[in-house]
Amino acid sequence: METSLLLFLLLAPFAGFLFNVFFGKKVSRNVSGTIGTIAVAISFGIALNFFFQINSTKKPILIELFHWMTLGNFNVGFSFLLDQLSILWLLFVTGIGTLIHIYSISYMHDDENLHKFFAYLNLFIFFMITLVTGSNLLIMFIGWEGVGLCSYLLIGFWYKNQEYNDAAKKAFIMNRIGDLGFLIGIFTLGYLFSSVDFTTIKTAVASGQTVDLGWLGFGTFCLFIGASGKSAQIPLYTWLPDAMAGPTPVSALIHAATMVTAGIFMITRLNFLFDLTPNIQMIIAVIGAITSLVAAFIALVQNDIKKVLAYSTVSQLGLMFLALGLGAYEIAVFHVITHAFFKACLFLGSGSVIHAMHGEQDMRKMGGLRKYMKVTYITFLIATLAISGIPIFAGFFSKDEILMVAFHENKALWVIASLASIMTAFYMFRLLYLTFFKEFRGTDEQRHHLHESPSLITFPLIVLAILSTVGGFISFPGHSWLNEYLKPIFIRAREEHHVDTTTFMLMGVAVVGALIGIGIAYSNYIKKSQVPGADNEITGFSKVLYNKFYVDEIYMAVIVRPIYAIASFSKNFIETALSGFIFGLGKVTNMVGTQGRVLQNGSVGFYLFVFVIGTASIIAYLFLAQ
Amino acid sequence: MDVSFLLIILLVGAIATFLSGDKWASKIALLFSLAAFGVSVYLLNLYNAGQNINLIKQWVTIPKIYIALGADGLTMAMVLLTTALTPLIIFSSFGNSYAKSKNFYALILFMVFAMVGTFLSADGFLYYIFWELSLIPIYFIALIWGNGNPQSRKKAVVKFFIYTFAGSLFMLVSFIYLYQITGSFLLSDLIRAQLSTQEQFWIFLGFFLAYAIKIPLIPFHTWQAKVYQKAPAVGTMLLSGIMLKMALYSIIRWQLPLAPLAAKEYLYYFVGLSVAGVIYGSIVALKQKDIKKLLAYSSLAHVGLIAAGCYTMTLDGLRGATLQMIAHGFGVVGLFFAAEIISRRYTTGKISEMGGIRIQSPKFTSMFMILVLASVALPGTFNFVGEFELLYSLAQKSVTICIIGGTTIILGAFYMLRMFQKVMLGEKNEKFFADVNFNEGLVMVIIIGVLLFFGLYPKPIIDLITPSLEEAIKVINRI
Amino acid sequence: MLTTVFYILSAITLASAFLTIFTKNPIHSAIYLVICFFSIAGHYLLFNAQFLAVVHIIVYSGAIMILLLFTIMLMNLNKEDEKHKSGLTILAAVASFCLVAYVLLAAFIKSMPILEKGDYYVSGEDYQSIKVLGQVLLDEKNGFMIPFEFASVLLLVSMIGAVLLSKKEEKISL
Amino acid sequence: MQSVLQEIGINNYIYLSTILFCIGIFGVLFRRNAIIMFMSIEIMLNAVNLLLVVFSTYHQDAAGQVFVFFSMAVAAAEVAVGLAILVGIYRNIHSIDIDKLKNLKG
Repeated sequence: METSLLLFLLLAPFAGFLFNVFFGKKVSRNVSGTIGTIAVAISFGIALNFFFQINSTKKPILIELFHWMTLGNFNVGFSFLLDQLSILWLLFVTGIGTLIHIYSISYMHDDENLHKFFAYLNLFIFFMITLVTGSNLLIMFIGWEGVGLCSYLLIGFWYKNQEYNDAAKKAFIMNRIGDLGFLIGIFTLGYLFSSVDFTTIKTAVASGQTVDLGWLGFGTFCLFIGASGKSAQIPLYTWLPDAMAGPTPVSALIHAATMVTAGIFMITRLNFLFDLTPNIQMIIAVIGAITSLVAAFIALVQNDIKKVLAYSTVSQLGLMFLALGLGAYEIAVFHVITHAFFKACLFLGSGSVIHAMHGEQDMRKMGGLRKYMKVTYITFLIATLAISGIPIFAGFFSKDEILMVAFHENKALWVIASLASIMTAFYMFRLLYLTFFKEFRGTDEQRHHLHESPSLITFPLIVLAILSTVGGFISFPGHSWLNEYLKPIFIRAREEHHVDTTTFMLMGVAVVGALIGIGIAYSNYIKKSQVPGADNEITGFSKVLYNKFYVDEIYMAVIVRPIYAIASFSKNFIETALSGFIFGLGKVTNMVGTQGRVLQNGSVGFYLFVFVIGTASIIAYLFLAQ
Repeated sequence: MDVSFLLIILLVGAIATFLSGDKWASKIALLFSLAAFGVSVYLLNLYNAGQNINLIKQWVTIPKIYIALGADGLTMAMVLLTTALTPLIIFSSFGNSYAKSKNFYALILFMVFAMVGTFLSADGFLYYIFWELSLIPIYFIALIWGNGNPQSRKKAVVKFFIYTFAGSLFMLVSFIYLYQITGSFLLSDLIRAQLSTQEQFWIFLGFFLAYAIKIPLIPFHTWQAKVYQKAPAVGTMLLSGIMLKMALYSIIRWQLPLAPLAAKEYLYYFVGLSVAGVIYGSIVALKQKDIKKLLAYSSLAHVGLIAAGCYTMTLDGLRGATLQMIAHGFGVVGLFFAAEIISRRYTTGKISEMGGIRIQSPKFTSMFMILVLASVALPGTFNFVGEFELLYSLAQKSVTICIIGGTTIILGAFYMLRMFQKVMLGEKNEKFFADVNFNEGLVMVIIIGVLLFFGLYPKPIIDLITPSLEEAIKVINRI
Repeated sequence: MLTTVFYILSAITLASAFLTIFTKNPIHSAIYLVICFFSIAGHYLLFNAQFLAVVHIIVYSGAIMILLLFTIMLMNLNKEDEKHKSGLTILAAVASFCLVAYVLLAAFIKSMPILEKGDYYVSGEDYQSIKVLGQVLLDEKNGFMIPFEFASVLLLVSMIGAVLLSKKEEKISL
Repeated sequence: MQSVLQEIGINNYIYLSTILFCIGIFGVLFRRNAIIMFMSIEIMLNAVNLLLVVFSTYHQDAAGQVFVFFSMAVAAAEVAVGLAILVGIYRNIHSIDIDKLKNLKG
């Protein structure tokens, strides 16, 4: 029963994928989109079913399908594990997935390759389910790479534009760098535990099996590299902003809500290993904090609506890693969920705006959309309030908990994270003001076409806005349902901080910080009616920020160019030299032949002379050598 | 029935094809290659049922040479790979018309005959004969039916011939030295030779030269790219799909068992050299302007990893190597076939002259995409299983080497996707590109099916080869 | 007595050999060569190998020299037509003469102790009469029967070859 | 019977045939006339024959003399063929100067 349900859960999106690949072109657009949506909705239903089941039984479900490969002295099976963590992830992946599918039916309606779009989205959901339900690292890796592939396909969905293809390629390769880390991590764990199965490793750790902590640290560090590739952390984050080349629903689904949280999922999955290696945890926390700050800085001055959201995603992911690094896995998970709600809402809202603006993404050409797009504006506002950390909205609770943990563990990290949060409030409201307030700055033709999006687009927005509002209550401070729910996946219980005056003080500080950020944005963009200048007018530090600290350029100069240079050098010189050497051997033979030809000068006298000398030498050798 | 039946079928097929007219040659060749495939499947059943399918007969008394043909799981896997690829390769050539096609197809079957013989031989001398015999047909195939300027083609092909031939002579020297000691060419007798590490080193080196040139490993690879580019698609497929597996197989079958001490003593040098080839091949592939050359260098990178896995002499390494040999065999044949499909329509190999194919032929694009993904070892494809085990075996020996070798998954993605982007994506090309026809599609679908099926369920192959490889490890570790 | 004869014969041999080489007229060379052959036959007689001496004179002085003379006369070579030799040729000839002489003599001198061991004795057995020679040559078991037959085949073949080569009708390209 | 070797000494014969042989070599290298070169070869052959006979006597073994017969047969065959070739050459280039025979030049 469970096996077949699981298979349905897995294969429903895959069936949708196959249908859309093979028949998508023949059926009408709506059918294609509807089937894609229904496929994901089925998975969502099954996930809900599992959720209720596990809530009552509290027992993880382990399903082994068949034997996959043999490594050294242990087997790796095609098996799946449904526990609290994976079901939680399943719920919001398929749930938000369903919403975004609905949204896409309308959003992508005019695209000629609509069926392919849904095929890829379904494939993505399939791989994402594989990723979260896999019971060992290798199955997880299938999903891990699979979602990377779908990300590649969807970023480069408009394949006629080679810049988009470049972005897709970049995303895939950056991810692959992380994947190599992941692989090495798998090897290390396999070597240490003779297994790559989560439950086996967990049992081994729980039973106190002694492992070489040095190697374990190496392994967890490699896994962290893998996570930082997928979840866009320093130094591998640059692909995510570029990934905005894909259609907006893709940005919402893959590059905000689900795929990029895979790294957090993986680290949470293996929390018991990271707990054993505090040094690596420290690295994770520091990297997370720095990422959140750097990304927030860059987001301050971006003018592309999706780029701002992308950097905000990187920044929020940084906060999650900070929480992970501090050992507060459940808080990271909490933030993942709330972030999925409001960031999906923001992306979809921006998609709605872009849809209305006919593809225009530059905020400098927007403004005043509030009047034209009421629903979009309200939902966008709610999500913005949520991400800025205004109380009662979802983001407030999760972000506040992260800051609180940081405050207790390490004050410096707390300062960095708080700074990032203040900046978040600022740039998000900057985005809101520039887009929805004041006068419209686009062309007349665009103004003429401005309209509220159809209900298929607004419906997901409303649902997500509601979730962004109430989502925070799943982990209300002091009475956290989430913490209770997730307890079974940890070995070591984290001591909860009591709700005391410090808590309220920190909450107050955070809210005040957010309000300061909002206030600055208000004074700049509403009071002073500023509009960011053209690209070439930007100077000083903001130019550095606008150009994203020149990280792409630095990578280009430090890594990509040298590789190309080595490639050219190898191709032009080493290859030639090697080839020349081999040909040289032939040439030496040839030359000896030519020289030998000169010896064969045809003069019999000379031959005789050499003959005599040779004979004499042989005789001398035979008789006189001893 | 023993394994010699398979050889007889292939030889008879070659003769029959040669005697038939140009019109029917391709069909007859296909028929015989399918028959050979059927026979090898039947032999596999016999082998699995535990029957004796080996053959051993005295051939020459002085020196003592046997006609010894034998098959274990590893051999069966390689023979099946060969006989399964042959019909595909022959069928894939139906889209081209070759002058004097009876000679062409007869040579193909003859080459397959020699290669299957190489896999099956259990006597060193017989093995050497088959090994060299396989070189002759490909020389003519590449020389007569190749592409491009005849002058430069001749240069490339003759270089290839002399180079590989010269390499093989060192192997012959090693064999003769071993014969001097043991008085027999039988593998089972040769491994009993009592040799010092120094002697083994020289024997190892003799084998190594032959194999390193054939595989090829850097820095012995310079013949490869040009020959792959100049040879007809069928020749390239035979070379890359099967012939280089011959050398990799021989490492496991001959080189390591005959000189285990040397292999252990100098393990890191040979693993390091192989892994260096991985990086080097990947990097040079980045700058290739010709699609076939790019695939050649990518092949260089992949086989470097396979060789590295072989030289680790761990069970994982050998198993991964065998799995990857099969996966790479299918994958590279598919990729070269895709390149051939493109060059059939564009009549050029230059990447810069391609682009925008995806708009015109979505089916071909999907197939090519899957092959590219298989080549970069995406999980779920057969290549992943092999590459994963290979890297795992490297990690057991040295994590550093594993990381260096692992960069293949990054660089591989880099050059393959770059190539895919430039060839397939982008704005519409003014040149017309027809989508795949039924024949082409069939070949592609079979190859993709094999890659995906075994990617998810490699158990049959793992079960087939593991006992033989454990046996091989035991022989290697006998001293 | 014998020593004197030996020295006289040796002097004739060497002198006529030298003259054979240095005489410019080929006919004279041939005549000096005949003298040389006769003196070598004399050496054979000194060893009491009469049969050999006779055969030697028949074959060399009779057959071979006549052939040579015929050829010389056929080609009308009786006049001096050899070009002036270069210094290099002379130097090469002298050098190899010295070298070979040095090597051979050194080899002989080195093996001299074996010859001078002093245990040399004469058994007095007959070993070189025609009877003995015939037995050695034509004995089927221990003798040189088969080589003898081969020698005859060789002579036949060379005869055919010579005829074929010197036939005038077919031009032999060289 | 007193052996002639005991009186004269084998050394002298060895020296004699060595010198004779060297004269032959000298002749072959010195002269460019093919017929004279032939004669020089004959001298060398005779030097060897002489030495064979000397050692035959020394060992009191007939095999050495038998060998001389064979050597003579070979010499006769050689001269016959060689001279035929010379005649052929002469017909073609009207000379038997070996310096003019350069067809073997590579």
